[in-house]
Amino acid sequence: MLVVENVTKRFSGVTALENITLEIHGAEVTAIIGENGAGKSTLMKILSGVYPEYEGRIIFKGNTVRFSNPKEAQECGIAIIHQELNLIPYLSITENIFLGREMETSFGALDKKAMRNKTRELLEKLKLKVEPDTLIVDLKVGQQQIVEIAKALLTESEVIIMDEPTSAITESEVKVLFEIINNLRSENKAIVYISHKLDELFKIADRYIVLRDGKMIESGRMDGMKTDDIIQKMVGREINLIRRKDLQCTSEDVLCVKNLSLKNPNRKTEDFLKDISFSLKKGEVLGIFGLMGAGRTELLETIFGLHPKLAKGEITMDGKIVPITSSSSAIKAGLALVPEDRKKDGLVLGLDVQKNIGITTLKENQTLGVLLNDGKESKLCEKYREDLKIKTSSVKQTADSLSGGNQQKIVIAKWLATNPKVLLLDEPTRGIDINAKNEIYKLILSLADKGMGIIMVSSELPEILAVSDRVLVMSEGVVTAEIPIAEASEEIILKAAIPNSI
Amino acid sequence: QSTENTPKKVAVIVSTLNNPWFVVLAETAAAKTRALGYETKIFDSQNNTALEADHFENAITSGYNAILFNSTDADGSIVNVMKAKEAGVPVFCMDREVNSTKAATSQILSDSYSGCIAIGKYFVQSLKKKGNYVELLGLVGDNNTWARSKGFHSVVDNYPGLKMVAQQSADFDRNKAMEVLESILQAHPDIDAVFCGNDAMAMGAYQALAAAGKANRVKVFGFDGADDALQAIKEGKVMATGMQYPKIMAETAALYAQKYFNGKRDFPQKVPVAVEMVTGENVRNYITKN
Amino acid sequence: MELKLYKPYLVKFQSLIALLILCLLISILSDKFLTMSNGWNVMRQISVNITISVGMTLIVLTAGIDLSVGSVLALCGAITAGLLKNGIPLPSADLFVGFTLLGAIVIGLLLGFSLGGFNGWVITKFKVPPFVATLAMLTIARGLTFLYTEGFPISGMGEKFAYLGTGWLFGIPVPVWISAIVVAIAGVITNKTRLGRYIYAIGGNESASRLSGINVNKVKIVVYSIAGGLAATGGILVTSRLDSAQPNAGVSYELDSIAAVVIGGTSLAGGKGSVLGTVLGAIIIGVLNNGLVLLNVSPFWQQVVKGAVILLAVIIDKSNSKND
Amino acid sequence: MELKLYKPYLVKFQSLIALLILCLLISILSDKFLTMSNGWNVMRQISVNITISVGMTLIVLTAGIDLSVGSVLALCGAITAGLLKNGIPLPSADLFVGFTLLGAIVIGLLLGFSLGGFNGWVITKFKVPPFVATLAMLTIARGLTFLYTEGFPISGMGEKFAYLGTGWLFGIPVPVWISAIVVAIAGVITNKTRLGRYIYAIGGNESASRLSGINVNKVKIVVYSIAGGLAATGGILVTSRLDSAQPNAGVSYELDSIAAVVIGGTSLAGGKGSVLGTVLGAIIIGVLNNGLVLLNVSPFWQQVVKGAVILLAVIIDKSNSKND
Ligand SMILES: Nc1ncnc2c1ncn2[C@@H]1O[C@H](COP(=O)(O)OP(=O)(O)OP(=O)(O)O)[C@@H](O)[C@H]1O
Ligand SMILES: Nc1ncnc2c1ncn2[C@@H]1O[C@H](COP(=O)(O)OP(=O)(O)OP(=O)(O)O)[C@@H](O)[C@H]1O
Ligand SMILES: [Mg+2]
Ligand SMILES: [Mg+2]
Repeated sequence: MLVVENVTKRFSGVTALENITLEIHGAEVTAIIGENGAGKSTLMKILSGVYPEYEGRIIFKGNTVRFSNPKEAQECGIAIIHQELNLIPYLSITENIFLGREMETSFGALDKKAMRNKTRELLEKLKLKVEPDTLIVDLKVGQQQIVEIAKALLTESEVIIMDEPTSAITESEVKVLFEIINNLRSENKAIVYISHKLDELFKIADRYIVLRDGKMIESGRMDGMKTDDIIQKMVGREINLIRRKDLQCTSEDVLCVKNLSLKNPNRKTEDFLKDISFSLKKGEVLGIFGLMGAGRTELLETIFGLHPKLAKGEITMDGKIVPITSSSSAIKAGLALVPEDRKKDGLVLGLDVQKNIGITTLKENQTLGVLLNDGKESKLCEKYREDLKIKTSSVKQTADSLSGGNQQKIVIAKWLATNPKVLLLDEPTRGIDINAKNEIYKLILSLADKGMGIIMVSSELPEILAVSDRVLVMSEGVVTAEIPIAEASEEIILKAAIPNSI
Repeated sequence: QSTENTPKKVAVIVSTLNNPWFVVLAETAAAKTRALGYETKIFDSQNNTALEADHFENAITSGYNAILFNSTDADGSIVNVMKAKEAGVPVFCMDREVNSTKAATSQILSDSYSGCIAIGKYFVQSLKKKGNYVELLGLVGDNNTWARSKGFHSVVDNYPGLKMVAQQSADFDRNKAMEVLESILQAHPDIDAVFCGNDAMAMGAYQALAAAGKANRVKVFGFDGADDALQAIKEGKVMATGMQYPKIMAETAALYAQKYFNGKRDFPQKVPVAVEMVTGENVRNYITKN
Repeated sequence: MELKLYKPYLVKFQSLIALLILCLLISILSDKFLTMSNGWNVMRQISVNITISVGMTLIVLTAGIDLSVGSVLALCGAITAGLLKNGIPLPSADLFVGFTLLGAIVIGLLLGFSLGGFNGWVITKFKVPPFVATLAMLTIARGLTFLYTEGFPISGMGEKFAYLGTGWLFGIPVPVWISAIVVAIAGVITNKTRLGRYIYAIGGNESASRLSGINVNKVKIVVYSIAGGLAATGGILVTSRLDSAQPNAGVSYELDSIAAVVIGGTSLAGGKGSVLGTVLGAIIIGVLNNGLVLLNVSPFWQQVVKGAVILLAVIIDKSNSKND
Repeated sequence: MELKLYKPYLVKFQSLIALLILCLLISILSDKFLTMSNGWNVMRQISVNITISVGMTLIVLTAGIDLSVGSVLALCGAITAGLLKNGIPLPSADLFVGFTLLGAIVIGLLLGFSLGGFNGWVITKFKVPPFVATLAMLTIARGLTFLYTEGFPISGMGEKFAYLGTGWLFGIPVPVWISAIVVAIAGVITNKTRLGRYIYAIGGNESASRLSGINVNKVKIVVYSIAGGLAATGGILVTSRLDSAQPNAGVSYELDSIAAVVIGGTSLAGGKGSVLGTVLGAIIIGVLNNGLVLLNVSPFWQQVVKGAVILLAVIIDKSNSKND
């Protein structure tokens, strides 16, 4: 249906795609596989008209096409869900979904009612229970991602590209999405699916195409493939997935949370977090699992001092009470938070890699008490660049030109630099390729071995099971289960995670 | 005495070109200078003394031989004039004074203060020493505003029957004067007169009164001698204005510069050019075009 | 969920509280304030600012800014007045082209549209920041006004022209009608049309808008043109009201206008706000100016009080919108 | 890869090209332009704008804006002059407190810091948009200046005070020294200190900065205070240069200052730009003003030309930075 012939795309200084030739068929789900920065998103952006300038040819249904903007591609029948959310914060869900293709009444005015009804239909199909008039800013990332999906499903398209559509949503939503994909496939649509969650690919994909360093490596059918094969093709060598060894941590508590609750700023009578208590030992990895909206992000944020006016409760570190009033007091106490939304809360995109990593440790980097020591800082950054295998041309490259996964690594690096006693990770491997994920797991474990306490929030059960020593399950702002890893299984965890109200 | 071949250059530095009155002053000065055979250029200080200082520096650097000067400020401009003096460039002040007798070569001045004393007297007379009036001030940071206001009040304040019900600023601006007076009329619908710091404001005030149907009852006084105000006086819309002579001052200054180049050095420090009061009776003598 | 639904309305009318407090205070201090004729007075005085500020709102919603409104107002007012009064003299043919009232006004408006369009073109074509592009236009249009008028006002365009600025229609001043129509049309555009939706979208997230297939450049050029046309409308109103085109008309109107927009709750970062809010903002400023004069506050103190009240108005706004 | 490495330098100095072209053009047209004395002239004339614009740069880098610089400049200049000339009279005790030169200057500067700090406090504490908060301060400080001076300039502070604005030191005018020192310190702050890094970070992404433990409010208050202090410095320089504090000094300086910042390549959205760029921007404006006078362009045309040149300068900038 869609043929890519000898496509090359260069950015100033970087060749993102080199002589790519491939084919995408109807009635199939084609998985595009590759490490962070392999060029997957770039290729998709070319197919969907975002980048009109490239070398080579694209043939769609027998005709050579060259889209000069996304609208043309859309009108031809190619829709895309972008990896990065592309929503307008202060417009409603309806307004976002219909942006650029509004329905109008015969007077030329917007047909708000029709659009709202259509939106409600779409949201129902995707099982998202919010009003179509809700503003995007009031949605969580996961909900926003579902809106992105709805956007792509609005028009009847021949080709639907999904660039990591599930990076922010949980398994129940993924299930809904897969049902929809199956329907689309049976309607003879071509679906291009990109994800770093390999298990998803096995569930949904018919074919795979592997990209590495901007080059086309190979393509084939998914039947009979195994995880290791895929990883081997992606990375170009074998890697050993690690698993948590036995717990060897001491019994010393490094962090203790007692009766923590958090008010809803909009409705004072209702709480986001209700009476949460738990503790974390030195060298322990505590996994926190929950479905979307369970309150995990809020929990980490509260511990990190971001909701001083709404929170109640007691947090102690090494036996001393920590005031939960500001992020700087939390940092001083030895806490660090890798936030869930790296673009919004993690990075200063306009600054270079070095300045982003260095920002948390400027105090230590001063000579004479005032001047910053560039050499010391760059050494620190080079160290993390190597340790975390951050793929960047130099530490002076600005953060916004890095691939998503590499951006995530920068956020982790900047917090590791503070040498925290407790590291709070909110979805640390979101959007990260399997190899890098593995690196991050290794890192988490080695940090734990050195005595750091780690709390990792994740929506991916395999990940939770792979690295945690203990699993905390949350649902609707309450801790519903605490399970030592030896007793943990997917079913037990999921059962605790599903709210009673459903 | 120096009969070089290159023509002399004369700078005309005026406080602002945002007001037609000063445009006349500047352009007359420039035209006269040119007519006398010199090169000339107009500098607009935009009511900004610091910018005026820049103009002086630039004029001195680029070799101007004399400066015809309309100051932004009587005190603030002294430094600038002194700078020119030190550089051997004579400065002839037009209309507005510089508060130093040692700085400028000569000052050809229009006496706003005395002009407004005359208007004040006429004001008292036409109101028969009794009534409520409004004063519209110009830019409150401008010392001409205060020269005029003080001259006026030095007369009018002696008559307890005359009561100032409002004193507001309208920035020498016609639109602003109209709007301010519109509002004042809400609070004081029964006023008898409006004294304005310039003619543009007088015209604006008249329009506000006309719109409120009070133009016949309320007497408007202005200052400057602008063409449209003279016309309005002729039509009985405005009572009086103070006629200043920008053209005479500008031409005198240009002639002085010529005399300076020809060797004359002993100029009178101050040459007052009287402000004549224009009323309905004598307005015919002042209107040049119909 | 219920709370969420009516929150937008509260946000829209949050400035209303500040306005009501202000009116209450002034009317306690002066019995002249709450009269019919003073009401029309204020309305007439703010009609120009409202007209300009509607255009400014659209621009600010796209995350832009227009500093040139005051100069464009002056230039278009002067050209309209000049054409009406003197036409275009053709000395070579010893002829001159006269203009009807409508003709002169249409040319004035078209000029405003084009100057605004030029702003938009420079901003989109060369990626010049709106602040710089319109700052340049501020200077250029002012210079052209001086060149055209030679620094002298153009006066005496006659009764018919003056009607626009001073007349009454069905018991309401004509300029108030004009500004009301402008507000109504802008309200419909922002709420009910594609263009309006795109304006909000571009201000909210320009790259996402582009990815959604919106022709961002076109929308921006249209918006700047509209603002230019509205500035010209304001210029014609001012000129007609005074029956005189002042070369320095509209100086620093851009600040008043942006103040109205921001006090009305529109974010300078774009994407958030409303035309109605701007109207409230303009009314707050107008009532304040009027009240200070009614109370005969000394010109020196006026500025201090005005600044303090604007600050308080915005603070009241903010603390209200936080509670909900 | 290599290309990327030296890109930052090119970006920094992109305005230089526009400046060089401008200088070349003027010096072809006038032989007075490239003289030593004219050079010092230009430098002295722009020193006040540079001083103010450095503060403005810091604020704009945090994605803020300061409209009050001109008024703060006037107020601080007036207070310094007033204290020097008249001291503080205490009529009740029939006494008056006199001030030394240093004392008066220090108080003027402290006042500037506090007014700036007040701006910062309002902006951070009440979440008032910087545009509104500083617009209010613009009005308030101007009103206070009028109240303090009663509308009259304060003149005749004497030779010693005048030295600051008119004197020479080691063959360089004193105001040029002062602005150079200000630039140097600001350069060090932005490039080599924690504060500088925080300023860029806040402008780039405020919420990420807050999460990184930066006390965003404190940094902003500090930055606005610095800008206030620099406005006061400018005020003292202007007053000293004229030996007179004008109540309407500094009117519309905010536009000149923001123009210098933006022409110098600092983004109004914050996070990107440099003090050095601003200096180049200020020089471009200064050279342009000087050149137009040297070339005997008529005052009305000057405005048109100035606007056009500013536009061209920024367009040259943009197209250069695009090529790399
Ligand atoms: N606008 C840009 N300017 C410069 N380089 C870019 C730009 N966009 C992408 N690149 C580079 O192109 C390469 C491919 O990036 P791309 O986003 O396509 O990777 P990806 O395969 O989608 O990775 P991920 O899995 O992390 O999303 C990377 O090296 C990236 O740094
Ligand atoms: N700004 C907001 N407005 C309204 N509701 C909110 C807001 N932020 C959070 N919530 C609600 O708070 C609850 C907890 O959200 P939280 O983000 O902590 O969940 P989570 O477990 O981290 O989920 P996710 O997987 O989406 O990150 C949810 O019910 C969510 O809808
Ligand atoms: Mg990608
Ligand atoms: Mg979360």
